[in-house]
Amino acid sequence: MNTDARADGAGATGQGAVAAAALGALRAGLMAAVPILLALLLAGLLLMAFGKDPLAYYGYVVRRGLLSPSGLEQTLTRMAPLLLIAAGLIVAFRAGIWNLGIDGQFMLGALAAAASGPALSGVIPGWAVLTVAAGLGALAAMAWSVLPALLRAFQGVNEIITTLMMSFLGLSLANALVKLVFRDPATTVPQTRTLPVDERLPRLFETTVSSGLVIGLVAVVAVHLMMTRTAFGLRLRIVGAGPRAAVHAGLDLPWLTVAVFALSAALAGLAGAVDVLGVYGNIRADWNPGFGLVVIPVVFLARLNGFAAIGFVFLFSMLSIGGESAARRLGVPTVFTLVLVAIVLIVLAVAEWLDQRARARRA
Amino acid sequence: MLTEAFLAALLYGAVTAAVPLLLAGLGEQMSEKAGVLNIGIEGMMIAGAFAGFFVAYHSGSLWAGFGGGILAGMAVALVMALLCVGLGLNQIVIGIGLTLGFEGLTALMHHFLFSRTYPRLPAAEALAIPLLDRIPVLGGALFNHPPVVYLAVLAVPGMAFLYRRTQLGLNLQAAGDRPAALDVAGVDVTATRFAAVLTTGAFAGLGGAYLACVGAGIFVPFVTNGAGFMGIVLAMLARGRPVWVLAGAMLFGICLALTTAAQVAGVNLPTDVIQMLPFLAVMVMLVLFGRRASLPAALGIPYERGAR
Amino acid sequence: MTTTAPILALKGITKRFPGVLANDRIDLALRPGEVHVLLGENGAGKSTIVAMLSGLIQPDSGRIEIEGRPVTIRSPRHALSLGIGTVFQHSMLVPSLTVAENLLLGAPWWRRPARREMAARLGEIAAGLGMAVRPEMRAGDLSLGEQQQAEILRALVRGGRVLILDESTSMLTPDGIAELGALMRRMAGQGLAILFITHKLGEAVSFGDRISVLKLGRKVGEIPPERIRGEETVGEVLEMMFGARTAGAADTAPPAPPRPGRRLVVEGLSLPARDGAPALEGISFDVAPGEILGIAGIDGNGQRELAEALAGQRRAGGRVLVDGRDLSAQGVGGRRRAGLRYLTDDRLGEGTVGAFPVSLNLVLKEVGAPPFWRAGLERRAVIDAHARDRVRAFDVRTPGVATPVGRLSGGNIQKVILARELVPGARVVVFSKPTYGLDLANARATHQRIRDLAAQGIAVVLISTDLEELLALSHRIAVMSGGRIAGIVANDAEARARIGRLMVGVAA
Amino acid sequence: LAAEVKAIAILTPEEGTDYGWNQQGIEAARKAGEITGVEVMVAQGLGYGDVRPTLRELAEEGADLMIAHASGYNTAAPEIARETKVPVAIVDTPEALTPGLIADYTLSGHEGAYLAGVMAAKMTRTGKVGIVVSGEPPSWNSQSAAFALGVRSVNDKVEVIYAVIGPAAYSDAAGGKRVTESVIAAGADIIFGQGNGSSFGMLQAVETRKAVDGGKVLFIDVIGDKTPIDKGHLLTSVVWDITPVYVAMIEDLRADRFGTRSYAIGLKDDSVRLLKTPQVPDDVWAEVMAVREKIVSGEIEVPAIFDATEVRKLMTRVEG
Ligand SMILES: Nc1ncnc2c1ncn2[C@@H]1O[C@H](COP(=O)(O)OP(=O)(O)OP(=O)(O)O)[C@@H](O)[C@H]1O
Ligand SMILES: Nc1ncnc2c1ncn2[C@@H]1O[C@H](COP(=O)(O)OP(=O)(O)OP(=O)(O)O)[C@@H](O)[C@H]1O
Ligand SMILES: [Mg+2]
Ligand SMILES: [Mg+2]
Repeated sequence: MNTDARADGAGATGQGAVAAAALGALRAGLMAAVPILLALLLAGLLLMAFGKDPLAYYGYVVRRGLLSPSGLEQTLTRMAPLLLIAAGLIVAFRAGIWNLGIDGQFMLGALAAAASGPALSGVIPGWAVLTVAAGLGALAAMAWSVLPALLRAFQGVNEIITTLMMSFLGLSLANALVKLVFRDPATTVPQTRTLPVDERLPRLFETTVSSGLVIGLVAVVAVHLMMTRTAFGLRLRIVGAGPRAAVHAGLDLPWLTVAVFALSAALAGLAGAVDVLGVYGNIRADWNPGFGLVVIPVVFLARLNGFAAIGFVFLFSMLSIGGESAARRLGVPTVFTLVLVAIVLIVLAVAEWLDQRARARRA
Repeated sequence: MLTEAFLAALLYGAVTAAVPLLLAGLGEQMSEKAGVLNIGIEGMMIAGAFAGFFVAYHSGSLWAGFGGGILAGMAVALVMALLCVGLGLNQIVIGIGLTLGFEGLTALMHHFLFSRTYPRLPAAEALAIPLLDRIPVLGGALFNHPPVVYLAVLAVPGMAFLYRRTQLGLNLQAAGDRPAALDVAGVDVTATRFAAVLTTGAFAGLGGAYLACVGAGIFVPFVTNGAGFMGIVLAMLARGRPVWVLAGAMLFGICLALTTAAQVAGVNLPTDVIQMLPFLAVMVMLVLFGRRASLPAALGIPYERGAR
Repeated sequence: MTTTAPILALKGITKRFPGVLANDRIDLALRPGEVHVLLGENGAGKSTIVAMLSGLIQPDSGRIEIEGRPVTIRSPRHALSLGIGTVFQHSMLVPSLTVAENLLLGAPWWRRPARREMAARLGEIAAGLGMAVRPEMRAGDLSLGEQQQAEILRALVRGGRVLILDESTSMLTPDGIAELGALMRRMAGQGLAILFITHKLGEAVSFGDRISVLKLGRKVGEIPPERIRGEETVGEVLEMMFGARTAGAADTAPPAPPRPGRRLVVEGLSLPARDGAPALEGISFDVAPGEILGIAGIDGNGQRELAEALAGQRRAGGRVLVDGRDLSAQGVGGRRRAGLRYLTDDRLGEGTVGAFPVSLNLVLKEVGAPPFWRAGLERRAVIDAHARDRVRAFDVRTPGVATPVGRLSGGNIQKVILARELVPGARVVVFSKPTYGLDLANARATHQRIRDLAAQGIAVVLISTDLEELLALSHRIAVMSGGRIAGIVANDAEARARIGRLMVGVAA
Repeated sequence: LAAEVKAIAILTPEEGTDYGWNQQGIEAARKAGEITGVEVMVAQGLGYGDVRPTLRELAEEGADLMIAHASGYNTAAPEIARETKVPVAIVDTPEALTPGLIADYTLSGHEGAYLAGVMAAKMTRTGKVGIVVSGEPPSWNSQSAAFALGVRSVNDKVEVIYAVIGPAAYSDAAGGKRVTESVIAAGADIIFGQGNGSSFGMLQAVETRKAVDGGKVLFIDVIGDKTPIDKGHLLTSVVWDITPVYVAMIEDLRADRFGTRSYAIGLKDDSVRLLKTPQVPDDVWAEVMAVREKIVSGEIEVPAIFDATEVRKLMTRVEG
């Protein structure tokens, strides 16, 4: 899962490098495939225990999540918010900041977009609606991260607690605002007004895939390059890997800390906004997709590498789209997808450990 | 409207709601002290909730149920300990994996076992504490609970004693702060952390079993409803002091009771707003006093002997 | 003198790490009643031996024998049970526990910690050694020197038949070193086997019975008790270590006289007390171009705070001027650009980022600056080339510039810091314990560098607890005590005595 | 030219084993399928997130009508209907009617809840009844309000205690039990409960707690029929039978009338009815049925109040 780094770090030239890269890719492919197969085997045993045919189940998962064109489109669409959240988490975690307030930031971003988008629709041009709404989403989430950021930067208050608290508060606040302030008067259901389908983020080509996917991919890659190739990213990584060394090196620790929070939250807020502007069109009260819980482990599995995160997010989206379909066809409760994802997470983590150990041995 | 019986019931409810949080918080505190960020505690709770309910229902004994809950919690904790302490895998990945997995698994088991019949347990038998239970309002609210509640509260001084007055307390703190120092002092860091994680599992499992058997009297999917995550928050807020876990758990319990009180008294506030109260209270406290909340230095970092 | 049978013997021990052969077929024997000194350059593999003897790591091949029987030392606990006590090179105290609690670690888990008894015992032993350790202090609040004392005491409290001391004298005062030496002799007299690692050859010959020398992971020689004879032995050891009877320029060369003028002016520097560190009060001094001002004092008397205030890491009252330019309002970066450099003594926590490659650590204070970055983008080739250059110039022993700096031996990390700070453009350099943990050749090379800097007209502030070092290099020596400058003396024949008096609070 | 309807699909947020909203929906769809001879595809447990993928898939699989059985699906389903041209039925959104494409069925058992209120007022011994809900979605609000109105119509001295467990505490069984116990302690001896997983906690509280007068506490359920799991505390339930609605939809589709009208359930055709359990004395039942007639005839009109704030206003007690 770290082929990119190894490939670009190889430094060799010519055919040797190409061969090495190909080998690396093959290895990485195997590295990903073997544990996934193993995870499927485990989950399959469980299915059999419940009297269901695992092969049929996986057949449906793959057919829907990967092979059927419309299923693949759904998989790709679902990736967009996850990628943006992953980008936000990569910034924070690489800088040693535990931003666990993703869900609240996401919701406030979504709310800001859902409140402003439909209101601006028709007032300003479509592209401007989308830009402003997305920007407001990012800003709202950023604002919500200011308090934990300042507390951490200037008081040293542990951000795990503050971001979690702010997340709970943010979720409640978003709900209350949907019900009390931004409620669509035309419906009995407490939800915001809806951005018409044709004013949402454009779809890619002739498919149903939202261009949110492109935003997500660009964000993850940009964040990855920023963190690994730029001076700013290196400053953040120094803060994360050695805060005292950062002070010694003259970095402005408080300011960088605030910047990390702002950037991370903005990306989470943008995720919410993109989800609303690209897919949902509005938000309902009491809605909380709780993406943090899946993206956080995914980002760690990817060892905070953006490219690897893309792969894992794709895998997760595929499993969730395919799993929903397979569960329905086979009459397994949909929660089985949760179990499947859990088994995949754990087996991948073990496989990654085995791989690292093997590599250390060889060195 | 605010009769004595009603106030007593509210406070009683606050205690009932606080007990699972207390147990989760105490359990999590143990892991965190030893340097393991136990994110899998929600999974341990829900496993405990299911197993506790299952055993209590089929055996007819609440105590057997609690035993089952503890064992199930410890079984999940064992997986976490093997992977995260033994092999040093990422605690977040495994913790969340276990939580998702056991939430899903117990929902599945519920589907196949209970979803047609929804079995329910009879009321848990309360143990009235003589004399104290006659205090107006407080008596009924605080001193007429199932025995396990008193045990949970007694665990608070018990844990405090353990942390401050035993070698094990020192070992745990060292395992969380500088495991290498503990190791070279001749104490097995892995064993210490293993024990801590298993204890967390026992507490969480008991908390889950209590929640299902006493708190709800029934198992439904996702019945723990985030209590484990609240336990993590409480443990972090408590900065290693069990009594603060108790205080925090009661704060949440009382805020929940206040929600009901406000509604029954006819105060017209949206639930969302009242729901924010405990979190607001915590944030205000953090802003006012939250300087340098100290977490164990090696929290979340696997220990590898001799590594540079 | 008849040789007794060894308690502990290493036979053909080999240990590899990624990219390094740390120990290469080492034979070593520890005998009861003997202080066995282990010498070797930085990265020669001394601490690796310690790690194997204390059960932290296992050899790749070869065997360890105890009283002639092969054993596998499985764990630190096992090592302790075999009677092997170790004082490690890097602190092994739990910062959040008190000294007494730290020493209690390891008792059965169900016991109640006997804090009071431990404190009493500790007091006794410490008093006998002339050490002043406060058992109720949190270990994290102690100075490095005090921590080292606490760790020595731990090994003594535990008892055992083999005692390993890995650079345990590096933070002690001359008196402390003498007392530890005497203690080692007494314990050897009682039949203990002692393995003593140091970089100071003087200590080796005066406390040791037997000397082994490592070089690049291999044992290059052993001097048995009957051949240890003062200066002659030193020469022999130098030859083994460096292939010459002297290592670099002799340390006795007098510093070139300073030039007129005031390059660094410090006026009324003050800082409030924090976390057990003393407050700084009204510190004023100035340093001429080419002058080396030594700062003496027992560790923990405000030296670190002074250095951080000078470097701009902590906002302090008062003024700091370089060449007449007031830098008080500048942060670390501004002061560095103005030519003020600070080399911290806290190598791993502060001086470097352990997980980052050597290459990045060499530009840690230049992040974003050309030529290493252009338009904010990293230029790896330039960074790596620079790194290879510095690594060569400072003889940093590392498998490569991509190796995480945390994997290097202590002395080599120090060289990375020197290599980073001593780049062109310096006007004032503040050194904090620059040779702590460096082997003889490197220490001498560093001393020579400091002299060269001065010769170029750079003002040097040299903070050290090593009085010999200060006397060998400084023009003047200031003595710090309790966060103040107790006095500044010229480095003349009287200096040693006057500094001693100032340290204990008597006017010179 | 009449449209051919071979298969319909129903989508529910939770598994159809809740003796409530989801189960009633799925069972009704199955029955309607039997009656009209069409195949029924069931997609259950979809949650409250994005159902567009499932809608698209069902459309691809040949559903001729997709019933999006959750108010949370009422934005997504019409969009997919326009995209795939497969008709959908949604809830709680009458304004979305689109001929041939989108129909609404706004289900509210408020008339039934009114009757339940009447029954509760007649049967309370303590003069206090409780409403416990696990959230405040519109369809529950309208029933809570109607229940309170029903109580008042009989005796405005009877107090109605209203308590919400939490903003989204649908599976919080422990919360359901705790809040119900408090409401019982506040004097209620009849509990009108609305919740998903949490309603089982309410049931447990009712079974294990005595009313303040020492007597039995009774439970009034909604939507489904929990008789199979009752232990003698179920007073009645406001049962919804959605089958006629789904049958009508299929018929309208076949007759090319789909999307021209909203569907509703009500007392008139017994698509909303009260459950008669052994707990209900015959005389009370007769009186309640008399009120039913008046509602059916239009003599009594029960308003549908969807707004949470309005609902709460009804609960504040009138000083007698
Ligand atoms: N030789 C070098 N010169 C300069 N910078 C380097 C060098 N080697 C590594 N780095 C820096 O250290 C970072 C970590 O290196 P690595 O190659 O592991 O990056 P990565 O692949 O992006 O991260 P990961 O290994 O987590 O996927 C790089 O992004 C780069 O900034
Ligand atoms: N855990 C480890 N991982 C990787 N390399 C290591 C490890 N431990 C030691 N080394 C390497 O082994 C070599 C020997 O290191 P060691 O610490 O034994 O040196 P030393 O003789 O104690 O040096 P010093 O005098 O500087 O303390 C060094 O090159 C070091 O980088
Ligand atoms: Mg890499
Ligand atoms: Mg060493």
